Amino acid sequence: MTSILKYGTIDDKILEELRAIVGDENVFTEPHHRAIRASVPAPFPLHKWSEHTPDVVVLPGSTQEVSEVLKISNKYKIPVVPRGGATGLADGAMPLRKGIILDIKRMCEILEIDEVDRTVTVQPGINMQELNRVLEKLGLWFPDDPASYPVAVVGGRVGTGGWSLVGAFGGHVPDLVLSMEVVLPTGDIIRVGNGGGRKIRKSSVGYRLKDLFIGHQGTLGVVTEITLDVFPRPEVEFPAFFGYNSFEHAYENAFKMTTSGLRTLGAVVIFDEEKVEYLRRDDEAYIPQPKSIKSIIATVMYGTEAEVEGAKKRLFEIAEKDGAIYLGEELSEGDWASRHDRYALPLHGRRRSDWQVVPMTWHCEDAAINHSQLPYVRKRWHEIASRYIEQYDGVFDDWGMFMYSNPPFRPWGDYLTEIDIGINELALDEETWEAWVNMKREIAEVVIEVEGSISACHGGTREGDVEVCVRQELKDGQFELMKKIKKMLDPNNIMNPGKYMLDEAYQEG
Amino acid sequence: MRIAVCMKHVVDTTEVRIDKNSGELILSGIPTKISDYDKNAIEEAVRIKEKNGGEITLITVGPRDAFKTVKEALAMGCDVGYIILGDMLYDIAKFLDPITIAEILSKAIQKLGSFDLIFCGEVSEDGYNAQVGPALAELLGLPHAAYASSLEVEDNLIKVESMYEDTIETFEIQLPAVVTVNRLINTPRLPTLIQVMKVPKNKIIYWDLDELDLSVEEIKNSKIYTSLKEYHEMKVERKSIIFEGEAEDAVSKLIKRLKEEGLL
Amino acid sequence: MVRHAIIKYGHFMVDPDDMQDVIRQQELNEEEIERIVKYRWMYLDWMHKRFADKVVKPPE
Amino acid sequence: MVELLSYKKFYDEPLKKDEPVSEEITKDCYTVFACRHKFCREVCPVYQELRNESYTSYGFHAALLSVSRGIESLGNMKETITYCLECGACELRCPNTLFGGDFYKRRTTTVDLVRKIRRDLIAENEKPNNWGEVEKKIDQYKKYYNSSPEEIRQWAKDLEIPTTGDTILFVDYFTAFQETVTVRTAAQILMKAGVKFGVIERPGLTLGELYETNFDEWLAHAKETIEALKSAGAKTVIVVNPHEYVYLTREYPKYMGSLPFNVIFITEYVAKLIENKKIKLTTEVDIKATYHDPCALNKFSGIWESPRKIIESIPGLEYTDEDPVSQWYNCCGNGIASFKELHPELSYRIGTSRLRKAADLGVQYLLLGCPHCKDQLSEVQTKSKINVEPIHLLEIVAKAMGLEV
Repeated sequence: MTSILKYGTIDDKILEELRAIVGDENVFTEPHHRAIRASVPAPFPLHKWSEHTPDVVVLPGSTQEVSEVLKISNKYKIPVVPRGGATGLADGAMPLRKGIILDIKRMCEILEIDEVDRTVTVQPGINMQELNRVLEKLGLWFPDDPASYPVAVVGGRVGTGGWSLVGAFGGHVPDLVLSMEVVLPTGDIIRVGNGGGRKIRKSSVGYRLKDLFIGHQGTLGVVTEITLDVFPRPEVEFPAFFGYNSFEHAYENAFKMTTSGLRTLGAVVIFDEEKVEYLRRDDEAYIPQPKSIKSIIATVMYGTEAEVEGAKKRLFEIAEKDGAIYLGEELSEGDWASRHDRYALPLHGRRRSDWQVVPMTWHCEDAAINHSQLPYVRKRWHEIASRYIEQYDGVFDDWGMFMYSNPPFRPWGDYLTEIDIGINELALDEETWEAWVNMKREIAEVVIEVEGSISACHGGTREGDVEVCVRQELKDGQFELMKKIKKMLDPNNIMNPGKYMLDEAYQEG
Repeated sequence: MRIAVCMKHVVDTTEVRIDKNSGELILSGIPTKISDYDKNAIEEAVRIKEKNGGEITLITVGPRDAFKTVKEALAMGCDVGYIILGDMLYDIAKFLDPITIAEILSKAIQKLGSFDLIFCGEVSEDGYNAQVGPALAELLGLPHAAYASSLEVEDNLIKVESMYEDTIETFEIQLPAVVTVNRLINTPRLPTLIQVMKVPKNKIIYWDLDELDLSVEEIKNSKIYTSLKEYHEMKVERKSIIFEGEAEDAVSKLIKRLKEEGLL
Repeated sequence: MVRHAIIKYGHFMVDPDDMQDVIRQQELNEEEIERIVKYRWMYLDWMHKRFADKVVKPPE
Repeated sequence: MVELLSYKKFYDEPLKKDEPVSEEITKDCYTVFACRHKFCREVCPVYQELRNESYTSYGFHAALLSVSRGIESLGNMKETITYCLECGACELRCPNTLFGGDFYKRRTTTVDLVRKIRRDLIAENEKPNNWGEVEKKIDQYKKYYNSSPEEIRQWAKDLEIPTTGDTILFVDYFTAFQETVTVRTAAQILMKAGVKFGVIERPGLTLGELYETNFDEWLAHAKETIEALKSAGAKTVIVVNPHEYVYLTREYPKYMGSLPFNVIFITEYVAKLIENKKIKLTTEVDIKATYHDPCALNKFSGIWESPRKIIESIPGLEYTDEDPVSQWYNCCGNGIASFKELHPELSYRIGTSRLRKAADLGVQYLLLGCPHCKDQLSEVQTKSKINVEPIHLLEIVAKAMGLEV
């Protein structure tokens, strides 16, 4: 099958037009500016770097500029890949067909804070930490909390349908967007919301089109303005970590915690035995624990002091009744506060044969898995990983598994389940990359087997995942409909072409 | 009291440079702001409002991007801002004719209804024509005072001191009137960034020209009174002359030289 | 207890033997190490404050 | 004696335009590239203005990695690599430093890398735009250095300070010739507190611009400085300029080993004098103020407590604090070395943002601990007219002591 579309090439004339739109100082063509925007934190085939290097980097400053750039791309048929914080693990911002990188981080203003109706309207390039440092002065809080909290930007969070660590308390990004301004691939500027309301949370008017522009991985347009729900800043935080003598034990106790009905419970995170092993090669932020501790549950509560004071007692009862050991304030507080930074240091990589430190990038292969299936998935995933590590020691490393409470505003039912794998990208070649893609495919197929979704947070667009996602997970008509929508909104397939295999929408036959 | 303030969204003129190769002004990538003189106009309006009550309407002709500066002005204490989208005019003449601007503003003011007092800055920081205020008064058929360095409101009257190079004139003017203010009249307040963010988005209203029954065509065919012929960079060269010797000698040599150059 | 980490100056440290073949340690003196540890705790404290007004203690 | 040693010896091997990047450098860049979370990014004051991730720790390391992979040539980095204040925020915030530097005894060292790349590019005759300004500055400082001893001590001509002593007040050429108020104030405070100290006749040049242009010459000057301090009999060296404090405590020991005297920063010294009641703060200083943490102290040296202790002991002063971690994000815009000469407009923008933050706290004064910050922010204040006055905290101390400076 070949695409019926031919892309144009970026020549001096097009560059001139782009410069006229955003200014000379916001168009970059030197190789290093382009090369550093080829990758996101997902494993990057470093040996094929130039295949993913875009042709030009454009930094727009307003909705109008985004619209003008897209009009040019559409006219000359140049691929455009929107890039926010570029901290996503989904490869969303990784160009597959070169073209223009539309780096939206310059659009980073807080446009409006509404203390009465409890909303904030922002441009897409602002990150959550910056936003919250302003909101906290007014006693407000935007509760989105991904691992990349200090650096991911709101636009990217929306574009990838981001997941929040404390989603059980405050919801995830898709639950927090009230309305958006979106530039379509043709350059048209539209507004989508709940009905037509800019700050309305529930409406039964029209189709739920807003959701179409959440998690599309840059394939349907560029969001340029977002109105978000904001929460009262919590009075108190209460992190508590508990230790167990086996994964099974922690798994059973997690069920009781998540179904306890405690509304302040913001997260329940199971660390499996491999993860605890991994942490034991880690720095001193990890306070030494007795050898009998093999698995951990991390919990956190947010809310008013009165609520949390009551709830924490109940939580301790649930934990201690099952023989869990509270791991102390220093670990609970320190580890919770370092949740964004600590688990993915490149030097945590090891070569198993002689335990040498090998710089590796962290990769998280995640899925949404129901509670009942966790032990099975865990067993299978570690088996798969071990097989590849044995064959390619020093290239891959198993960094253990996390299972995070997954649903919005409630902790029960399913988990964002991830296996963290270290990859030495410097050592990648055709063979190891192929092995990597196969490992992912195997991991993803286990998910389909247990009726999960192959990703709760990182999207299904990466090589290895995407085939399983499109051919298996979305096979019952969903992918067919996606293709029709894609072709309707983006007649020339300029928006992030190649992602989600949506090229197929434009193929003959 | 209903007050209107006409303001201009300008690039920070201290940041404008000239491209060494082309000789053109580099205007993109430069921070934008409220023209400094207009800040004094806004401040004066806000002080009157704080004392006498009332409502302040901001009006600007400019790009959509002017919302940033209008927001800042609203945060200073104004009530509503109108941005008359003038981007499309940029293609007609790069630097707009101040009389044309005054015409557009006058249409907007007429549409918005009767104001008691209309403020402008004495000049705009970029064009420096000092014509918009007086022309606006003329077009609206209102009395006006220019270069106001102090102003007091008494019922239906304003007392204005206008400062020219070395004279001060005092006027009593019956309202409604147009006043252009200079930089001595007050020290404008600086709203905090949070105050700016708290300005409701719907307090800024965008009007296209046709909202004022105007069209680009019409403006294109109307007379242009002022236009920019050319500009060039002022070259300041240091002569770096060193007067050697004892201090006293050197100083008298310096004075002699300054006299020769016609500087003393 | 910990696979290879050793304790030196009251902190955990990787066994220097584990950083020979692929990537090596640099010169980093004790004062610089102390400084990093101090900054870390300061930063973690700061992060807590970004999420709530205070951290409550566990029940008795 | 505090010496903060962080040294990657393999940085000393110069990068050459048409030669491959060494394996050590490649791995070093990879350990930053491998993260790709870019925690380094948002904390960078340059990034906060331009929002261009090319100009971040991640950007520099990734760009050099692309050079090592043959995607880019080194010479093309010559402009990009100038977009760094060398404020140190990124390398501190990098998880490789903050969460693992102590454990692995290996941390991210962006500032060293930036200096190295700049130096190596200059050696290869790849000079960025505006480089003439940097050369002019170096020449200016060489003139200072070649001045007569009287000219060098002009700032203190009526103070009668000896040229030897156990305790030496270290005065660099910037504070001796340009921002002289700070050292004059420091000297007068020390005198009033009864501290006996000297000032050496002619120090070597400490200039950052020289460090990243001509290393050998810079090192020769460094040796001269140490010799001069030693032969003046120094056991304790008090430093007023934080940039010089960084050179003395972090850079010199790398190349010359431990210094034969104790180096102490002025605020640490003054805070102790206040604590020991050698300095009495009696005059009310009735102002509202906040404090700006200089990068060289806050991000490089771990000094943020003593300035706050001093400020809190000033009677009448109403103080609003911005905590030191929040201030990792700040810089006055001057930068440690050649940033301001290369990017005057950007430097001004960063300075404006800093003053704006202070204005938002509703204070009249921004207290400073660094003469470079004072020079920079005073200029920004004059130009931007933001109504917050930058002033060195020693000047407030002098006022509270009833000193006329």
